[in-house]
Amino acid sequence: MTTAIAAKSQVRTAMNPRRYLGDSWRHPITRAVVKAFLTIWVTTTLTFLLIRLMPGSPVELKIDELIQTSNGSLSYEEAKAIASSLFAINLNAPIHEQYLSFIWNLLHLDIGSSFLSSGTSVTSIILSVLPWTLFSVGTGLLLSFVVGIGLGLLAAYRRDSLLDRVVSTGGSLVSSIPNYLIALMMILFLGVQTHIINFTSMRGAYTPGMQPGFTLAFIGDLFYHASLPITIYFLTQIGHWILSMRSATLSALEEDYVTAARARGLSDGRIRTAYVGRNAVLPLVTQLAISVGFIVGGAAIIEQIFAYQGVGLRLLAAVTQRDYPVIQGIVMLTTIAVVVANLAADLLYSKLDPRIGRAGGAAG
Amino acid sequence: MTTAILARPTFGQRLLGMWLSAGGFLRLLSQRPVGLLGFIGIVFFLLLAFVAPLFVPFQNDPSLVDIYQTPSAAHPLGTDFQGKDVLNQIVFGGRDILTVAILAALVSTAIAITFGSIAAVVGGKVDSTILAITDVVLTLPKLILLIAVAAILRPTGFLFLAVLLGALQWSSLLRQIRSQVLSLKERDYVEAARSLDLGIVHIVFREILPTMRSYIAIHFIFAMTEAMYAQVFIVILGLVPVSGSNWGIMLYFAQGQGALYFRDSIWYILSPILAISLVQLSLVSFASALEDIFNPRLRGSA
Amino acid sequence: MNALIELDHVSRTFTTPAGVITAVDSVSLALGQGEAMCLVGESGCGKTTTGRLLTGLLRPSGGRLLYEGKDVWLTKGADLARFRRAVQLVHQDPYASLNPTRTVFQTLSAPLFRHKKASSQRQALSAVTELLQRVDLSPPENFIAKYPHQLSGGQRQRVAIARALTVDPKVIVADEAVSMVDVSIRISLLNLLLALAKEFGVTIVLITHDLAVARYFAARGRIGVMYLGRMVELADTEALVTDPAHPYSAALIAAIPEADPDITRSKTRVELRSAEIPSLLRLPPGCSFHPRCPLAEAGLCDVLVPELLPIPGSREVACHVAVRERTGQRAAVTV
Amino acid sequence: MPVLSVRDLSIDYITRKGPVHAVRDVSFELEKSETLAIIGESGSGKTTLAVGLIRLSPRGTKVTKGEILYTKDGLTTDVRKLDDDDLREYRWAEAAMVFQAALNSFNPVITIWEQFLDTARAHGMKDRQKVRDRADELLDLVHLDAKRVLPAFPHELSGGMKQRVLIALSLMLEPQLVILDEPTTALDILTQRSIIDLLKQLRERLGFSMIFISHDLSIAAELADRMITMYAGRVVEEANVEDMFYRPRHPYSVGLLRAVPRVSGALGNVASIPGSPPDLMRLPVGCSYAPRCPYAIDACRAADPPLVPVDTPKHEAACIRWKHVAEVLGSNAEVPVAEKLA
Repeated sequence: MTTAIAAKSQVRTAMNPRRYLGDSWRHPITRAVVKAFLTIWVTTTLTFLLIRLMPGSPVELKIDELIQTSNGSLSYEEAKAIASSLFAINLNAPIHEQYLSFIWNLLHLDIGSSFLSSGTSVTSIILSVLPWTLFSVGTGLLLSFVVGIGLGLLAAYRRDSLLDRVVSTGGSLVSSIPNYLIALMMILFLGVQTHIINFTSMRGAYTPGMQPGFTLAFIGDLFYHASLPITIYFLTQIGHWILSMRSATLSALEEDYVTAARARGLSDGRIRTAYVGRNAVLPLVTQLAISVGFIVGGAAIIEQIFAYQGVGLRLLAAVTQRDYPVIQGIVMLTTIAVVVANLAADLLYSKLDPRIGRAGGAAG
Repeated sequence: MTTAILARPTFGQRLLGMWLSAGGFLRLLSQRPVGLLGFIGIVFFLLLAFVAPLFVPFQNDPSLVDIYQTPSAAHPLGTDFQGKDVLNQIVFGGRDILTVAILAALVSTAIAITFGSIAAVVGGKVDSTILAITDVVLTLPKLILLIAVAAILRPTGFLFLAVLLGALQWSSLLRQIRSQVLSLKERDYVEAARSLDLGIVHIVFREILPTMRSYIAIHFIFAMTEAMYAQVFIVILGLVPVSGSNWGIMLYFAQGQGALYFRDSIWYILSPILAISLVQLSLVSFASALEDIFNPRLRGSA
Repeated sequence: MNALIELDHVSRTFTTPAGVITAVDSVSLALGQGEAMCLVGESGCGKTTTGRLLTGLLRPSGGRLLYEGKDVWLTKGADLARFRRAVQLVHQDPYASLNPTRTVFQTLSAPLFRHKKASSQRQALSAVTELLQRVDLSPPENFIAKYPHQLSGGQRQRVAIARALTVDPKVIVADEAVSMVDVSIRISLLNLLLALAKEFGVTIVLITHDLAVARYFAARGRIGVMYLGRMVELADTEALVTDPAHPYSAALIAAIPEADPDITRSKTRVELRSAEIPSLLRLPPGCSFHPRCPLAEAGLCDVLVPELLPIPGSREVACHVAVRERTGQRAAVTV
Repeated sequence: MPVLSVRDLSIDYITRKGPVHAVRDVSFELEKSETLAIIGESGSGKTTLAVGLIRLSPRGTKVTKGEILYTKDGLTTDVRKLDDDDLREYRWAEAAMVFQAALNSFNPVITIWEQFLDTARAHGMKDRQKVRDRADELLDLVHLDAKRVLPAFPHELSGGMKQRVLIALSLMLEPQLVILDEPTTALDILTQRSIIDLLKQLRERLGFSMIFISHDLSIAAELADRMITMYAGRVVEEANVEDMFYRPRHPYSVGLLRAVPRVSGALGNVASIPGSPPDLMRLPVGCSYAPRCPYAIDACRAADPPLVPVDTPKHEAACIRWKHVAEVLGSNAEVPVAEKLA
């Protein structure tokens, strides 16, 4: 009887295949990549369904419009064929076939062409505007992240001082006012009433006629035009970073490894960066990823107010012109851009925090 | 002290308990001036939006004679591009917006609480699916989706708009509620309640939820600010059919009619901006004061 | 004497990201009414999991949990509820075992109302007062309306014990119930539990890593020593303390620092072959103590998993060498 | 001259309801290569005192009075008067404090090697190879494999290993004084034993003086040469180990010794101290132990009893009725208190 027990225990500890598969699945990087693809797939399907299945679907509207403009010379079938090429899907086929061909085209980056300037592909339209939004949002966000972390750290180190109160209350109040209202107020007070800033000269992403290239003048001009949107994106998130960093630093300061580091005579500078700073900033990296989606989403109104040719402005134009392939394209590509940013933040986080990077560890 | 003794206080005692704790709460709030200002701001705007319209006559007759008049005794905030009184529009402009904000916040908080607690309590497959969906929605650029959906569906009624906004906002709150319930579920006193066979109703409503009450209240207020932001966002962009008048629509017309660029039309565009900003400021400062009061770690030593 | 509650070859496994671990491996333990015994062992030995298995809060992966002779996990409805109430748990951390938002009265009256032991406020008040006196929290009026943060660690544990008593339990599992309380008041808490066993016939299992506390509490009872999920020795306290049979028990008793300079500085140590504690993921074959055991015999201890076998003096030990030396029998080999 | 001489040290916690006297007029001395145990329970102020010795008191605390005289090679300085740079040098080069392994004393996001390097660099050891050799040597001293420990992250080490690495790190600059906060709490019995033996071995080889604070009397019995028992922020008794264990003169020491059961030898009449630990916010007038003391008389409730020498050499107790305590205990034999009171 005892030998049976011994044999059984051997088997249990032998290598069990599921465990190996289990390990790779749990690894944070694989999970982040899968999550990214899942998001993209959900968005594409969502927009696909939106365009087709909603009552008074834009596809039907387009077909009627085609028939009317051709005052009857086009039959329903012909109009449908044109519409289907515009939408990059074959309308006759049943829904699931349409969906499959839609996805197939998407994989070849062919997402139909614009209604208005038929012939110019949606991708080319988007690629001409998306970089400006990513540039302005990216700069504004990174600036607010870096400045916010600095101020948050400072406010925590000087807890309950005047500086702490001003920075935290001020930050949270600025970030609670909707950013488009701040934009309007900037135009009102700095432009119209006092002419401090000449808004008209800042319209558009860069001064027309400038020779695009990596010259200092051109880059300077880019920043000149994008300065207002960047300021707004900066103000939108700055309060959030200050408050999160302040509370993360306060809890890090109470940790035992900070007292232990002081007991070992480490310099304040070293403790502030490698011990308090690095641990406090960890949770903020994941929040950075989430805030990208929010800011990009809100860019549309900021770009409209400042007449800055980003993807948001182009989306609004497409909406008013009911140019559905462009709407569909913008929604998908912006989501992909945001998802890629999130993936980068997830990977950065698993590298920064070893407890997640190396699943398992020696102690078992 | 009395309610502390009674396990099942009658309605009267419960009211007494709330009154005593309300007094205590105000005392705690008064130690945080910014929070108190926020609380006063909220009460003021709720009265302005839901009570003032009962007393102030609604003026809707345009008179082209006095377009963009600067503030005067007759028109404390001047008039708009149709000569209508701006103050009157501000008084009547709050109700729609606040209703939609409250409804949207209710929708998103309700989704977050139900699915968050289900994911935490049930666990296993259900938990991982809910979590996967939440993670996906969390990273979506929601406002871009909102623009597309609003453009195509053309939401008109309050309820439809509120549900739409609510349906886009629940993801981060759901994750937080799930982790809260998960941590509370593991607590020793919940395990004791299970072994005393007190029943799931007692465990959820007497052991877990009471500790989360303040947490949910705070995040309900934050959800309102998000709903306000998104609602005014799509109204200004003109994506929602314009009906009636509210602060967002005032801004839409102000922008459309070039009020932004005339020197003396400043009051017409500034009034809704200030109204909306003050509501948001009050909500945020009050909510952060609540967070400070109910978060034991920040409250310092007893 | 048929046991009130019994673990019959009970096992429990957990799936962790790093793989499947066997926290408890076919443990058998029979407890009579009013018995006060201790489960002792280092962290990771499975004593806490065994405690949870006893209370029925954790379902075993193998073996049976018997209460009054019936397999608990086969019963349904009323029987299961009756069993669930008959076995109560007292937790380790006094600061987490009481709901911070409920007063002492609310915590204690909830089970009374739920199980119809009190139908009106007045009845609940008098029942709670009597419970508080029974756990030496007097005068009760000082404690009834208090919130947990207004009580000391010791007072909170007494409220936790009072809460367990609200359902007249037959068995109390105290999981390290005294280890987070001040040293100077631990004995009074242990005496309270002992009084419950003597006067009310409640069976008490104290789980602790502190052998000195175990020796005091189970002075007239038994101690079970666990190692990496298995029961390695089960014996009357004085016998185990003065003459430990299993080499692991001997190593523990020799290693413990004593609160007396002369005794503790003159103790003879048991040199172990390695200080490395094997991980539950990769258990050594045969007896899991063999890599560290000074008595380990190659070919025997590292192949055969020893069973808990009786040896003279109403004791049981799971060690081939100990059984052989104390009974003269060859190890039960059926190759 | 003693390595460390603390005179009338008092430390307060500043709270909204006024100052709380966590440490009150504590004085003691520590000779070269001597080991002092500071024993106390919750609210005794032992951790506040220990952290105060290297001026690491947390926010919201204030050292109100007292001196901390540290002597090295005949030169005595008051730690309280050191400026920031000298204080930073004092910490670790002269007095190294080792915290409980259970608490996370290591920065979780950087490797053990980086934390060795940080400590070395903070004290002027720039040469990486020299630091590496020193780290290997120290880890060898505590029976750990440097190749496995140095590249690891803190969460990859067990409690026992972390405690050993902390001890190794504390010896990097050969400090004259090592202060340990609950060195063996939350460790298993066998690991605890290995840490105690390690500390004995290192003390023999390196000759540093050691102060450790704990609530566990058996660690004091194992390691200490002299002992202090603290209650409600004050030293209530100071004595050699044998005097404290077999001839205690303060009722609290007697109560504490009697409340701890033993595995070997007779159990004796083990009993708890009635009542509950002191609330530092509302301390009674006079002796703070009076409410729980079986020998208390009215005089005890009048004023705080000072530390007075008792009938054995270098042995002081803060109790006006210590003679009565000696009578109650009866013999001065080397027999545990619980048996004397059986």
